[in-house]
Amino acid sequence: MAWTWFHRLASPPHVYRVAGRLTPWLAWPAAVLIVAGLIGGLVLAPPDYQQGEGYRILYVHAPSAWMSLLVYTTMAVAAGVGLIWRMKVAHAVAASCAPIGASFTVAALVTGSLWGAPMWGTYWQWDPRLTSELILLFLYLGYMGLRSAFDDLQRADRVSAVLAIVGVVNVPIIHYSVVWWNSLHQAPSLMRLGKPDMPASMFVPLLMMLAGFTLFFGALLLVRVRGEVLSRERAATWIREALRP
Amino acid sequence: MPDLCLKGENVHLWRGDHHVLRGVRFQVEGGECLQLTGANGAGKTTLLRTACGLAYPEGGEITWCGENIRKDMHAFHAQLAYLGHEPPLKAELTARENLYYWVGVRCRVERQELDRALERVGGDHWADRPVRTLSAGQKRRAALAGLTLMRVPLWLLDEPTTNLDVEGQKLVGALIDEHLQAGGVALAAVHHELAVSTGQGLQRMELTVE
Amino acid sequence: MNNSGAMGRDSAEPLRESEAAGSRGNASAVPHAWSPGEGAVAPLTAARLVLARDLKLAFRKRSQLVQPLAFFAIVTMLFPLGVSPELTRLRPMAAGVLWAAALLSSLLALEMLFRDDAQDGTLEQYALSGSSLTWLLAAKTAAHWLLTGLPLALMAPLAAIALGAPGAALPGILASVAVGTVALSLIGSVGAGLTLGIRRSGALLSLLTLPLEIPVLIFGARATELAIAGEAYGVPLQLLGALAVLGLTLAPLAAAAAVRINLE
Amino acid sequence: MKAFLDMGGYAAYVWPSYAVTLAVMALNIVWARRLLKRSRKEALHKIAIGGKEAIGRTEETRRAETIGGAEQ
Repeated sequence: MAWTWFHRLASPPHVYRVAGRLTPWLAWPAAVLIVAGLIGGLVLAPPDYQQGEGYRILYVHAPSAWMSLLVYTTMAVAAGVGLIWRMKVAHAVAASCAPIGASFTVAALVTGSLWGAPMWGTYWQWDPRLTSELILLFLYLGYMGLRSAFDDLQRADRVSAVLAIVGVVNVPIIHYSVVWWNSLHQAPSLMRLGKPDMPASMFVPLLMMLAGFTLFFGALLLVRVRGEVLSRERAATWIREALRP
Repeated sequence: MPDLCLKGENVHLWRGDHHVLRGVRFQVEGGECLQLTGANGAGKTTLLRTACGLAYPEGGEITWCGENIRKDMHAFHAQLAYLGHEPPLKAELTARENLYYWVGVRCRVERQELDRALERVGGDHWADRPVRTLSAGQKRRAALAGLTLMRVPLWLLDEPTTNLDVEGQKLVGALIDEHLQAGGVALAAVHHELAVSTGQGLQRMELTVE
Repeated sequence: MNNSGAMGRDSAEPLRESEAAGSRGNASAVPHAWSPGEGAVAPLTAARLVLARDLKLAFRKRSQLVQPLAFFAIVTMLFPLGVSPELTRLRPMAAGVLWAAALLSSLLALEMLFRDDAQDGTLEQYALSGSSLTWLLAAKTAAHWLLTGLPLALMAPLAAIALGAPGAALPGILASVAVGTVALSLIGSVGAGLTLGIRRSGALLSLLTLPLEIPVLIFGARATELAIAGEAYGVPLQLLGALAVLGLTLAPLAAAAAVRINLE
Repeated sequence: MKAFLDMGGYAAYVWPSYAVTLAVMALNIVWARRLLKRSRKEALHKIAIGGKEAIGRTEETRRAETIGGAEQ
């Protein structure tokens, strides 16, 4: 069968071992990129001609917002794979994603509100990006709530996978409906990301932060997946070998 | 060799960390009934639900007529009748209405057939009462009437004699007898020996708790 | 021994024949006597039967029908009491109030959408019926809409009048609530399927479904708002219709998948 | 340095943003490691307790447990 390599690749012992070995290869570049991005964003990048130094929140807000979407998509894809091919490792990936995504969604919300505060004169404005982000947080919370409502891990995996897929179909619909709604009621958002006229000294640190956050997510995922894989295994012999001190 | 054959090969199933079905094997052919016994929690219901495709075995496979039941689930389901713990009846509808909707989702039911099936289980005088007013045994009998109406070769019965009096238990035995004589296959989880006539190809299997 | 009684038909002869002629190895080799008399029921027929059954059941216990409506009326009443009795102040928020109330009351009946049938084993029978569970659950959802969404749509114009909407706005309100509740019932059926295996699922069910229902709220409230203002509400109504169609194609599939997993 | 910390008057918004984000990252690291540690402990526990029943089940014991009608 053409699928056997796939299954071998995704077999719990293999994943456990490879994930362990791969983690530093993602974690250290992530650390380097993030530190470089922080220096670039906080020190080297020039102030914005309109928003002055306040725009520097961009360097943490944008990667957080990016993470919230990336993680949700990853979670839904993994959930779909797990559901269709009944693959435990894929469910382990989906289960690992939710808390990471939810926490970065919170970060995106807080940083977004702090960014907007001086511009709007209030900490909360029904800005479409922030509103979508808030709804995304509820989607994450619903997913985690559903997952924790089941005692049986397998059923939790499969039921929440359906929710993740339904959610990922809905995320763009929700986003565009919120943008549509906002365009009727308010002036467009203050936050312009990725303007074409952004100078390289501003843009490069942003890219570094985005890449660093993505790698960081990868590293977190690997650590979490190892744990989730272990808790999904019913005392197979490989665990004994893998955990031998 | 008869045509019909339900076969379980090395079936494994976990519930959480509990290994419920541990390599179960069975084979039931046309005209045979497999009687499952075992203590509570031994996995009788789980085995029945796995055999009908509701639960997914993590190891092994269930085949019907030589094909994995998951290959064409709809076709397989069209050939089986499953009676669970609870008779699938609505308290607000009469027994007759219940049967009409329940069986009607699967196959067309004629009025006379319904009458005959209800008569067979001794339900002619309560067939038009709301199920709410029926006793547990009468509900069970109504469910048995539904079973006979489905005209399917494979019966999967979970505690079919629960709540039934002696007459009712005999009735279950007679129904299974007839089903087997007609060449059907039956799998029944029971606490007491089924009252089927001997020499009918009754197999027994006992499941154990881990 | 009487061979035909249990089958309810004179099955003896054809059975013998097919037993003799039967070939082995695949599903089609099953003796013909076993196949249901008139052939299996088409999915649509089965779905219609499920719909009829749910409607009949609902009319046998009518009080449950009235409850979501009463809830809708109470929620709409809270706003004049909480904000102001002046229609000039209520009118601008009428659309939002109506739709928030509609969302909440459609949620109310949702928990019981599959629960009863799951408890008495009817859902298992559906899952094992040989016809597509997707169709049967779609039929159940259709019944749910007929029993909650449609009455809500009929009642929404009354509530709108109480909140200061002009008479000319009523057709628009009726149409938007009628279309919007289709989408609400469909999204809700997914949520109900997902939470089927959880004992007290009410709060979780709302946490799951309300965020997914936000687009319905946005387009629905906009259509209602435009209708009250006496403007053309075609665009949001069409968007609402698009949501309903999308839900119609996807939600029963997701609900069936969720129900199947919960039956496992 | 003072000018840097002042962030052109936006210090009250910029620094909390960075603090929150970095805190979320740090928390994620802690949570992930804790999860792995706990799962390891539970897996070891499972091996220690259920060792004989759950892992070392041989084909013989399995067959003895299951009296099927297969070999008739």
